[in-house]
Amino acid sequence: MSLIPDKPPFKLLDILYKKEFILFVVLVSILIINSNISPYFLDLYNLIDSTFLFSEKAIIALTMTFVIIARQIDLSVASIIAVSSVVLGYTTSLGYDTWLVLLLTLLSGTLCGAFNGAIITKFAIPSIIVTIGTMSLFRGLAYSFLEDSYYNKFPKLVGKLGGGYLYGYIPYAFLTFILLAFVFAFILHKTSIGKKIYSIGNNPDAALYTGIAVDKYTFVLFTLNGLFSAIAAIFLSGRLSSVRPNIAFGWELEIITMVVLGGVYIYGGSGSILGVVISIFILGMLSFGLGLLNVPGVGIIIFTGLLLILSIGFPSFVRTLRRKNE
Amino acid sequence: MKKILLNRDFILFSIILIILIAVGFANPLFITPKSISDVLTDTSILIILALSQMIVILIRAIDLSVASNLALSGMLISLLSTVHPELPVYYFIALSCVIGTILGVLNGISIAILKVPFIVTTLGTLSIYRGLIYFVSDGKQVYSNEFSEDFLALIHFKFLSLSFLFWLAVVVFILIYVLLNHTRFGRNLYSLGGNPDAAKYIGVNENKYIIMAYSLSGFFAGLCGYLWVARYSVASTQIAIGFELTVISACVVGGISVMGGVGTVLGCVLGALLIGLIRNALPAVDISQFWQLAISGGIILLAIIINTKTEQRKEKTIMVEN
Amino acid sequence: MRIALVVKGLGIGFFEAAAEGGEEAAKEIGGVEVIYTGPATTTAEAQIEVINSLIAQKVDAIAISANDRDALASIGKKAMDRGITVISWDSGIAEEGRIMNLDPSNTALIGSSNIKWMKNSMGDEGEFAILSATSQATNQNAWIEEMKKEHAKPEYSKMKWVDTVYGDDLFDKSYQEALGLFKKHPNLKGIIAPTSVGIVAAAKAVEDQGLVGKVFVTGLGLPSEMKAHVKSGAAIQFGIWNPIDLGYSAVYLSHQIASGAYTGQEGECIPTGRMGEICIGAGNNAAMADPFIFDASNIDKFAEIF
Amino acid sequence: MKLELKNISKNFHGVKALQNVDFQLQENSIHALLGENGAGKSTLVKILCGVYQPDSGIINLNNKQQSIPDPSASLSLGISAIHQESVMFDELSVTENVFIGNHITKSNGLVDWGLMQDKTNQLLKDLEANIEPNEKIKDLSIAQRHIVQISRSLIHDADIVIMDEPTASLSQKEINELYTIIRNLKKQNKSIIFISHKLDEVIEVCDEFTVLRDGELIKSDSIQNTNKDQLITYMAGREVNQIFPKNNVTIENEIFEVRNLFKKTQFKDINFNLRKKEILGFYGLVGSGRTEIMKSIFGITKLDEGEILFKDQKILIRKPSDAIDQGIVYLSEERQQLGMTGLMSVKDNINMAVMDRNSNFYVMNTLKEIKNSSAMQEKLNIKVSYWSQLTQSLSGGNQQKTVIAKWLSTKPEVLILDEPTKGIDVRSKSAVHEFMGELVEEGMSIMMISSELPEILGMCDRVVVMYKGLIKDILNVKETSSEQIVKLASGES
Ligand SMILES: Nc1ncnc2c1ncn2[C@@H]1O[C@H](COP(=O)(O)OP(=O)(O)OP(=O)(O)O)[C@@H](O)[C@H]1O
Ligand SMILES: Nc1ncnc2c1ncn2[C@@H]1O[C@H](COP(=O)(O)OP(=O)(O)OP(=O)(O)O)[C@@H](O)[C@H]1O
Ligand SMILES: [Mg+2]
Ligand SMILES: [Mg+2]
Repeated sequence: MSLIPDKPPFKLLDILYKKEFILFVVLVSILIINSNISPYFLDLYNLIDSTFLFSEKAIIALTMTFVIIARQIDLSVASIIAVSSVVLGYTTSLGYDTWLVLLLTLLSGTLCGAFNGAIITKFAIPSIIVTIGTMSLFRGLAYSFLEDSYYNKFPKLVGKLGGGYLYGYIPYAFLTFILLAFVFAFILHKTSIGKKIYSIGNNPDAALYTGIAVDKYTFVLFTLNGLFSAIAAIFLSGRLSSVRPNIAFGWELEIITMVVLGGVYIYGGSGSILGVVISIFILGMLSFGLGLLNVPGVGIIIFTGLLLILSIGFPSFVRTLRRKNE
Repeated sequence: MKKILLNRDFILFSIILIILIAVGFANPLFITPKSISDVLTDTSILIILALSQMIVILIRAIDLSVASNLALSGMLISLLSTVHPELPVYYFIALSCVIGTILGVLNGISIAILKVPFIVTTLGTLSIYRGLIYFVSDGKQVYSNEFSEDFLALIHFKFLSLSFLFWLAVVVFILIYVLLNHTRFGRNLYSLGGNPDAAKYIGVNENKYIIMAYSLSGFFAGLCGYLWVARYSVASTQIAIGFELTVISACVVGGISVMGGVGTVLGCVLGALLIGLIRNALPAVDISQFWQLAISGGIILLAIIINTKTEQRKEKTIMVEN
Repeated sequence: MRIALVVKGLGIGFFEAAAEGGEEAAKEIGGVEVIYTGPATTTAEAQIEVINSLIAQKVDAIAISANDRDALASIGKKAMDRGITVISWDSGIAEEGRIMNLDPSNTALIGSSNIKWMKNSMGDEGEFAILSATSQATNQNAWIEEMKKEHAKPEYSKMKWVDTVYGDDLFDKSYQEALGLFKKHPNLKGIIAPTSVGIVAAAKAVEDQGLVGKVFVTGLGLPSEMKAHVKSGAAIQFGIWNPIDLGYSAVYLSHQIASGAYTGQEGECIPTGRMGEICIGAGNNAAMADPFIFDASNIDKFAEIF
Repeated sequence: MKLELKNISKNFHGVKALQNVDFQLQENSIHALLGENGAGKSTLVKILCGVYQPDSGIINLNNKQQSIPDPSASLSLGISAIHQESVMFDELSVTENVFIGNHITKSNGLVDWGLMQDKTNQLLKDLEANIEPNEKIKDLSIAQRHIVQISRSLIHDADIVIMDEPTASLSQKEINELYTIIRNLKKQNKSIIFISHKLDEVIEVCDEFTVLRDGELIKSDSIQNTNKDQLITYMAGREVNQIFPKNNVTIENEIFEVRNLFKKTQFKDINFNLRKKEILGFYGLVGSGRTEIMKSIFGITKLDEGEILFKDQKILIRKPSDAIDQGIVYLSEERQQLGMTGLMSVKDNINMAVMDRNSNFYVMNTLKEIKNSSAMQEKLNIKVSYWSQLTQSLSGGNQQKTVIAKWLSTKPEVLILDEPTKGIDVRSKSAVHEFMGELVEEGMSIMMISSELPEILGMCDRVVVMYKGLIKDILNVKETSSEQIVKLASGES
């Protein structure tokens, strides 16, 4: 039997070209700069509290990573949060039992996701178009149901999940995100499910011809994205203790930014959970650091935009230059 | 005959007609000439932006930054007009177009030279351009009383009782129609979008075309920057926020395929008209404002599904039935 | 002492004027630094993010005009737990999330005044509609409730309230909504816009559609922004309180409470510099002053100020 | 001398596609450019067309040194090409495809649609092609598309016409028509560069030949001075014998059968059976519906009517995994688009259809994957440096082997091969044929779609001949002739 190695010989230099490594360097630099600029940055309480600001988005970013690796995109997640939050508030107002309330909330998100998945697979329409439509549709449903009213009463458990800490230190939302990140990393990188998702993202036609149920996977991924939007909705509603139809407005782009900055190729087929997790921390720490300097929100927006373009543009620019020199 | 019935533009036109008639029944005032002319005026900016977005979508890309570009160009000329109200309006229009073009070129360079995928690039500049408005204006708005009269007057000019905006949209329609159908540049855009690999063999320089398409998109965003500011006589960080999605919806409803290389200029205009019509008609009939978002989302989705279905029905035949 | 003045969103004329007032108060008191800040979009989530970083900076007091009374309650509570003085102004936070709330004016009075101005502008007969900010805005909704009560009185029986629409405090959206109102209600005679963005948009729409003299706009607006529209005749009469005074009072109150001189509890009367004393009523609510009315006679003068 | 290339070299990030190649094209001659997959033929063509720039070397045209910076420069120098890759634009009209990249413009700079329309019309009439200039390319048949491609080079009145594997996906009849056109071109004093892996036709139509191997020039001479075996030796660098290894296995009883398959507008009355250890050929013109039938058997598309029997049991195949579970697999003719995922590793591709078997409750077992890959590599002799190498970076022949390995990993009983040797060189081709023989010996049954008659006659036991979605006849290969098959396939009897 011929002995073909699995990988080319390991070279230390290769690590430098890994996206995750570059992201990691960026994260460390941000941490160092932040702690030098603001005396308030390196404060355990502050750092823990800052996780509240990104944990809900981060949870959706995990499933969104799957969706984008499978060469799809979902612009309707924030609108699904609105729908699920409304269901959460409404079922609470009906006096349902806490568990039933949670179940129905999760169900509503799942159904929205399944609706996306069904239209995308049944009619073979690109997901970017379908979810532009359902983005208005879902949020519109939330508006038409709530009109000018709102909900501000939720089960105790929801409030605790959204704003509470485990052992007084670890926010539940953050904890959930970290645990899920491990689960998702395992699924994506170690199981046949993950490998099939990569195949679908790389070449959906070839995947279909290889017996992979492309439509089924696509459908399930969108459904899952809906489910996770509902989970995020529970944390967010609990944290805000208020549901209004404009909840989580504009989050879809922030979530996609998290994923793309994490090195997930927007046309599918490549990317890792580790990269996305690092990118979530980069964005979280960046906006927290700038917030400490009272740079207005728009400033943070500009930084994020630049970071997004440069993180992808710079390496490819260097690559082109090197190729020219060859 | 069957061909006509399956023609996308025709289907779209019929949908528009049906909605117009239905709304007319519910509220006869909606279909008076005055009201229709208002709808056309109101849709003009959308038409112009949809047409320029079409150029980008034709080459398999999307420009998510148009609304931010529009708002930034609009803000810059507004600020200038508060300092130099004596400058003629043409000066501001030209300047707005130039600024828009520059912002568009930056998109193009990032995509073509830096090889940052278009979604990432324009998602980034969507934020950057929007954020820059805050910095150039220091967070202040420019209100109607701060503009010179000349600055605002042009927009109220009317011809045949149709507004300046409408006629401008007509001019842009003709320009882009000629550009896409009767120039080498336009035809090469179609070939590049239809089959990018093959386009290389016929000498289409992909990078050049990407940059050109984005500069055109930027140019018209800049133009609309002036139009928007003058029409509403306000410039602020918030203007036209989220409008990029309306523009893209108009293109998609109009049958411009996001897979590139497919779509007609007429279809694009009809798509914009349909969306403009819905936006204007829903408030006019007695539908609660709270339902409008859901209904327009539903109609967009439906139009897309109908569009795709008619396209997919045309299957090729192998067997000759005998 | 560092006092943060947190507004609903940056770039709104009303709040820029309030910030001016805040600076004025700081100068008067001395040794006070005002941090004027707010989110880019008028959402509760973004505002929470801003407040979170203020807490982390351990500022001494935070004065908030809230995008959502409930959503900001828990972050307000957290700030108080960390020893920060939290008050709300202009648009309040739910009671448990702040020490006290400063309304610009008595809520009932604002509601009834708006209806009165409408009557004075359009006459006592005909259709009118409301063009509000977001459908969720706490203060606008409270005012609209009060307007309903006032409108129920017999002297308004011939004034027909036909519609309520929302322009989300975005100028272009408000303008669109105003156009929609004209189409849907061809006999419309008046629009009440209890928001400084909406009132200008509505007035502009009236002018652009050539409806001056047929449709009258009133509500709450800044004289500087409304001057042209009063001149054109689109608006006869409208009102507002002085945003400079409001920002001034908010910073002043924050300082008084944060320095420990006052508690901000019901029954207290707190001296606030040139504004005199502000007395705190039930639910730790206080009102600043009555709305001031503007029309052709005084608009020029006040347009210079705010 | 019409065209002379001297010392042309071209590197792609370290891959030496061409090394100091000389090439001479005489006036009024048909010149065959030969070589195995990856020898550098297409690269040479693309340099002539201005798609690539050579790293070094000189191009002389009509004894004058020229540079060809871009495709339009190439056109204006009178060079026109039909590329190996399709350079067609499906959504655009025939007229436009003919003039693409070189639209005629009026004096005002606008495109002159009328004139282009007229010229196209005239040209299509000259070629006796029944094609409407206004039709969209996507509505044309494969053969018609070729005519449009040829029209494109004729319209520019080019002196040099390059055809890179124009016959790869044409049927015999269409190939013959193409030869007529080529010979006509020669009569009009044009020079032609002709690239093909079908050596018989090369010897038939060409005047001269040049053989490249691994980017180097091996031999250039007149066709009269050589023969097929010698050409193969030049190309492969060694002798390759036994192009069609006959398999002398005993065919056993029936294993697979279809009855009355029908799909609207695609095919109807499809009945045939397959026996164990048999190779059943499918012959027909391109677009005669062979692929469509296999796609519906494999569960890619839905059948309207008909039943499928496997080992005398009626089976229901609704999706490809149903077929794979039964032991029926389909190797698509479109290797790159439908066969493999180029940006994933060779190992992943080989194991793609057996992921479930290589995992324990969804968790991948890398050891099992490598084991299977090694076994396949040994069996098929795939040239790969390490398992995580991207499949894209393999040569065409090795890519095809990887795809075959993917299917063999599933241990299928019925193997459907759709044009398994299309576009691969003689050596790889014979490897595939040899391998088919081995598989049958091991007990597998094969259905093979092919548009090459020699391949059908050499490899198959029986052949199903198709014409426009109908089965014309099923013939025993030993008792038929190529004339009869061609006649049936063109609907003449
Ligand atoms: N754009 C490219 N980038 C990288 N390598 C390339 C590129 N084009 C060709 N090559 C490499 O150059 C070599 C020659 O390829 P070329 O396409 O010229 O071969 P060919 O003789 O036409 O083969 P075939 O018969 O398969 O068409 C191959 O090793 C190929 O992998
Ligand atoms: N009329 C046509 N127009 C365009 N493409 C066609 C046409 N006919 C066939 N094709 C292309 O060729 C492929 C194979 O077609 P089909 O199944 O009809 O015939 P086939 O006999 O299998 O031909 P092939 O020899 O190419 O495999 C189709 O999937 C399609 O891409
Ligand atoms: Mg080749
Ligand atoms: Mg086929």
